[in-house]
Amino acid sequence: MIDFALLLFLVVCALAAIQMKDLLSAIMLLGSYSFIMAVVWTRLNAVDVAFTEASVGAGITTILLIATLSRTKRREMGQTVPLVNSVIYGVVVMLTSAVLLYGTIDMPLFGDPGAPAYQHVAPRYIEKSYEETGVVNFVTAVLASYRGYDTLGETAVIFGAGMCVILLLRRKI
Amino acid sequence: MIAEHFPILVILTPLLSAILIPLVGMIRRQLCWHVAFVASHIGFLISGWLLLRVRDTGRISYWLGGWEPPWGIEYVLDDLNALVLLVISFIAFMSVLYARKSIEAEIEPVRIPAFYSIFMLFVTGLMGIVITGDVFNLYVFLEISSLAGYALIAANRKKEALLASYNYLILGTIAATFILIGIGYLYMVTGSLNMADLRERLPSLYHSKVVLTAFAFFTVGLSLKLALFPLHVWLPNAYTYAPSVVSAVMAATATKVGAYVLLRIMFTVFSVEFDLHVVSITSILLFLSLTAIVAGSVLAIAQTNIKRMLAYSSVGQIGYIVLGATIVNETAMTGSILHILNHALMKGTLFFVAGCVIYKTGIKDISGLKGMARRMPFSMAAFTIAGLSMVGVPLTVGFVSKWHIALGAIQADMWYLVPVILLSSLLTAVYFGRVIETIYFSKEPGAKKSGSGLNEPRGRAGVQEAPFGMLLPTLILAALCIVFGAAASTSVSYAGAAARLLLGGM
Amino acid sequence: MDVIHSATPLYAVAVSLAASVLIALSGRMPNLREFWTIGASCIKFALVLSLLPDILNGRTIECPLFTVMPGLDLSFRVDALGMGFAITASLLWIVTSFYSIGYVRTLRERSQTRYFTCFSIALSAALGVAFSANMFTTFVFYEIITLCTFPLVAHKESAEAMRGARRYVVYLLGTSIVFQLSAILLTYDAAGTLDFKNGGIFPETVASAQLIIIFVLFVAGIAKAAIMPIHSWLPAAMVAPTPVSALLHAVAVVKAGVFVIVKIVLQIFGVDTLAGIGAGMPLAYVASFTILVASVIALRKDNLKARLAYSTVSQLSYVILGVALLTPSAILGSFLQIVLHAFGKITLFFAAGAIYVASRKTEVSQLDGLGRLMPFTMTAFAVGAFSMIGIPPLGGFLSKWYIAKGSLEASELPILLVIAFSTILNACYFMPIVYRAFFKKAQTESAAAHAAAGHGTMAWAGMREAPALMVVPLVLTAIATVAFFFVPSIMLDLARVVSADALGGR
Amino acid sequence: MDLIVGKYNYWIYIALMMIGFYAMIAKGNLIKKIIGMNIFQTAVFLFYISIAKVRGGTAPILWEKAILYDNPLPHVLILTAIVVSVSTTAVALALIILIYREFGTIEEDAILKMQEIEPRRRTDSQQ
Repeated sequence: MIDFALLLFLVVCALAAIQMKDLLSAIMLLGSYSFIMAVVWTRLNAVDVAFTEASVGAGITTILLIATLSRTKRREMGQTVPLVNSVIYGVVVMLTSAVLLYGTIDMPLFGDPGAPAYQHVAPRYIEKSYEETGVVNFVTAVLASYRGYDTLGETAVIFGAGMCVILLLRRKI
Repeated sequence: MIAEHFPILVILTPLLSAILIPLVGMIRRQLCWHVAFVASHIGFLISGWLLLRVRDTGRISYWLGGWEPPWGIEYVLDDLNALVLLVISFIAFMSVLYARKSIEAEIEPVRIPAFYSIFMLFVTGLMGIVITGDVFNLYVFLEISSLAGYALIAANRKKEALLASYNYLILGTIAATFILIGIGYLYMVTGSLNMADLRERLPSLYHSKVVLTAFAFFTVGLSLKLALFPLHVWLPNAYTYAPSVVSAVMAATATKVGAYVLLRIMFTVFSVEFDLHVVSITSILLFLSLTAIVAGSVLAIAQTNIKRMLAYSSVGQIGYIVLGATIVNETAMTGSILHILNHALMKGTLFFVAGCVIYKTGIKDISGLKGMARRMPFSMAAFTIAGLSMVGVPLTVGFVSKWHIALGAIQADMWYLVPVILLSSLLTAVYFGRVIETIYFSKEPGAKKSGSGLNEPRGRAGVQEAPFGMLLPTLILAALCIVFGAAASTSVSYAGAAARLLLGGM
Repeated sequence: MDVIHSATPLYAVAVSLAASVLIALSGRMPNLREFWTIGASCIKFALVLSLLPDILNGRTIECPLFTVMPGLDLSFRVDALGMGFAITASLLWIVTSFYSIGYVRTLRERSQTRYFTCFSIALSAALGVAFSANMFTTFVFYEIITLCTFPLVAHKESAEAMRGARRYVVYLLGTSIVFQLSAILLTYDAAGTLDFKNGGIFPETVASAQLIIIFVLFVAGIAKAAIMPIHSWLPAAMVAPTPVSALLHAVAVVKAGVFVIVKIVLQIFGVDTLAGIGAGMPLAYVASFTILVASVIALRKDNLKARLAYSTVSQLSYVILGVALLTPSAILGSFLQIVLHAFGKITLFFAAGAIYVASRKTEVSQLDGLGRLMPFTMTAFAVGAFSMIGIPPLGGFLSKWYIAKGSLEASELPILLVIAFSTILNACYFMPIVYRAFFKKAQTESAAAHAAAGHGTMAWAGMREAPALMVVPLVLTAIATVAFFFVPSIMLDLARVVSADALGGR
Repeated sequence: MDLIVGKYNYWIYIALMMIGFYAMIAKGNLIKKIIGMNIFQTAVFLFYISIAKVRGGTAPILWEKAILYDNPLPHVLILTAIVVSVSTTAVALALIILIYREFGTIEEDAILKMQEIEPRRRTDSQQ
């Protein structure tokens, strides 16, 4: 039950974050959204991910957003979206969610051990990764060795983002 | 032997150079370009070697870290992506060559190391997307190239470029996330992320609603990435305001890679049978691509800014690539794949020339090109060649791909496509004809009465060509437009092999 | 029957292409530049002539070049039909070269280098069309003609010239891309080859409805033949300098058009196939319509060049008419018409140009009494005009005679009436010009114009002829027109070979 | 009933995603869009993590008493994706700062209005 409550709380946070006119509050709400998400993931046994989300998602993102806010404006202007546009946006969102909901019909049940994702590829990580890599944490094992190149790519992304920010924000000397 | 590791080296070379460049830049800023040049050259050579290798021995599978797929990540080279890889690495090589002067003029010196670093990351991302055989790895590389792309567009920090970049970022992120959803859905029902493995496991699940949803998200996400007509909105501004070399390299490669991934997902991960009979996605895409072809051309006619015109023309040409794929027969698919190569050459040339003009004169509008043929004869010759090629004049590359697509349409009994293809050629002729006419026939503003009688001045004194470093890649690409147009047997046979590979199940 | 392999056709095509490069490079030395033109034209004619004996002996000469892509080759093959066109074009090029030099120098035209360069390329392409071994090669050269004559038509770069040139290129390029290319694609799809072959290339399995579609597309796609209603580019192109109108719009371009149609009738479809689907007679009636209507329009034109242009439209359709009748004499006549009309019409255009150069007159109504001022020119004009009408001691009579005979063979009396009636119309629009020139007194105001122009070099006895460089060529072509009637042997021999080839189904 | 209880995680993820998606496309404030983007992406991550969950499973760390482990692979993927997401945010924010510097506002409407006037003035001065 607590899981469900957390999820609902997520929705509330998300809604509040996008509705808040004061951007600082919105950012704070986003931060708490991330934190709750981290909690949800802990409940789902995704400890590593939850930890990353708490530090990176809730921590760094919030800091970055606040830093940006300090250089720009704090309040969102109350703009009037033309009716046509908001109808179009609404339709796009509705359509997307309709497709997604349609997709859930054939989905395996949540937590079903017989789900296909649990039958293929993953078993080897669980059964063999300790033998093959010597790491007790399967996530780390997969991250560092089986799919090590994703991690390399991830590093490249961070590096790239860093360079991007340098390229964009570096002032003339 | 080191050659065995070429599939990973071709990715690592630009990646390492991206890291090396800022370090070198701390010592000597001028050296950054050299590093990028060498790295992109090596990348090009390796890609060439890999293509030949694939032709000799067939599919190459490279297991990263030695883990066999589907547990580890696999890099795959086959007839299709070896070709695309070569195109990308070649265009990247040419662009680096071109960038040296062009970038000096458009970006402050202090930010140049970062620029080259990101440029190489961009290339890394694109090449990674092409070479990988793992859908999630594809997502990672997609994000590398996208992030780099956003920054590159905004690299000149022009007002409009910033906004264009931001909009592209928003739409690009939506696209990437849609693709991520697609990947997640496929993973959920198959447990696998490896393309070859997915292909084996999917057929029994073709009617699963999860798979259908996954496919829908892949298609929408990729259509956004490759700027298929109604989802092209980010493209014109991005191409118009980006630094010249960035417009060129993005137009020539980024959307092509999007098209490549679409082909991969449609025909390698899924199968022809699925596309045609389960979702009949081909007819939807067929319709969209036809709209793209016509709308892109019409919008291009309406433009006054050269780069914007070229950008809209890209929208139309992307339509051709998708059209060829959706006809679903070997000839049309060959045309489609050829168009990936050919359009890279043509659009690369055109954007290069636009960059040369901007570099030399700052002119951005078509009307400003009056009498430009006298001032920049070589650039304008290149523009003319590429323009004629876009129209599809025989003996140029544009003809080869259009011929295949149109012939494929006839063979597939889709006669009605032929007039559309040919009419849009005509529209293309209109907007390129207008530019070419301006270049050659309109008198230069302010120029005195040009030549009379026997002693007409040849105007050599008035020649103000772009620097050699920019001209050379432009002319090489223009020359290739003719070489691959007049002697197309090789490229046709390569593309044909790739087409057979994609349609293998037919 | 006998096939000889020889590279001479290639040399014949290439010589003027090479010349165009030399011309472009020696732009600052007009005399050297003109030397290249003259030299190339003479060499070209000699090369073409050297092929003649073999052709007359019933052999064909093949010269494959290279494969553009599988199924599409660039290749030359010379047969009697192509030979006739090639001889006409290359012989008249020599004459036109001299005339052009006189014309542009006297008028101090601008961009002379561009003019001669494009002229050379156009001739190359015309010969390329004449020697094509397949429809693809034809298409390539056909397009090259269109593109490289655009600068010639737009030569003056005035608003009017640009308008005319645009209409010219839109019609020619538009129809060739949309219709001709469709037809080629469909042909390739149906026949699996594009190689010309006497008797046709379509297998018997192809449905006749499909053949009719292809045929209509071909006819619509070859706008250069100026069949109504796609003729209006030709009068529009009259804004070009007169030598251009003379050689290109009386000889090379339009003849390329009708030549290609003849080629398609005889060597893509074949006489039997066309008779089988009953496409011959409708085409004959379309041609008849064009003959009559264009003549009537010509009657109403006061501008001399416009009148000649419509006369060309009308005369061209004789060729189409002849070949559409599908009988031996008619085919023979239509071949003769290609050659003989060329000589007659070039004389007329030369004369029109000479009149303009010497007296700046462009309208028929201004020509009163000009026969006394320009006796050579106007006599030649009269000869050309009589040939057009088809008065016996002149070449033009022969072709009309054979076509008329052909119409009897086909027992098509209406066609015979058309020919008779059109002859009367021809007389109606040519005779007044001759009459005005020789029998009417000059108006006074024109005397002032002469004084103003004052470029006459042969100024004796009140004559104000154009420079000898212009007058001599036009007298020569007029003499040739006469000579053809009395010594028709070579052309008649060629024509017999053509007719025999076409009907013998070799 | 099973259907509802069995899939609510997925439904919540869809709801969250749509909230973020709507903010991304409909909000005019550039920072708001980024907030939406974060919600949007994190929602997808939730979906991945939900796939990984197995009823009765324990965290995917070697443990003698464990009967079932959760699927480690989605965790790995999402670790990467989170980093990608924050990188994108960083680049977007850098852009926003620059845009603010150039235009003095971060509202799309206002910027577009300024752009409409701008190019005309600039092309005039160019020629």
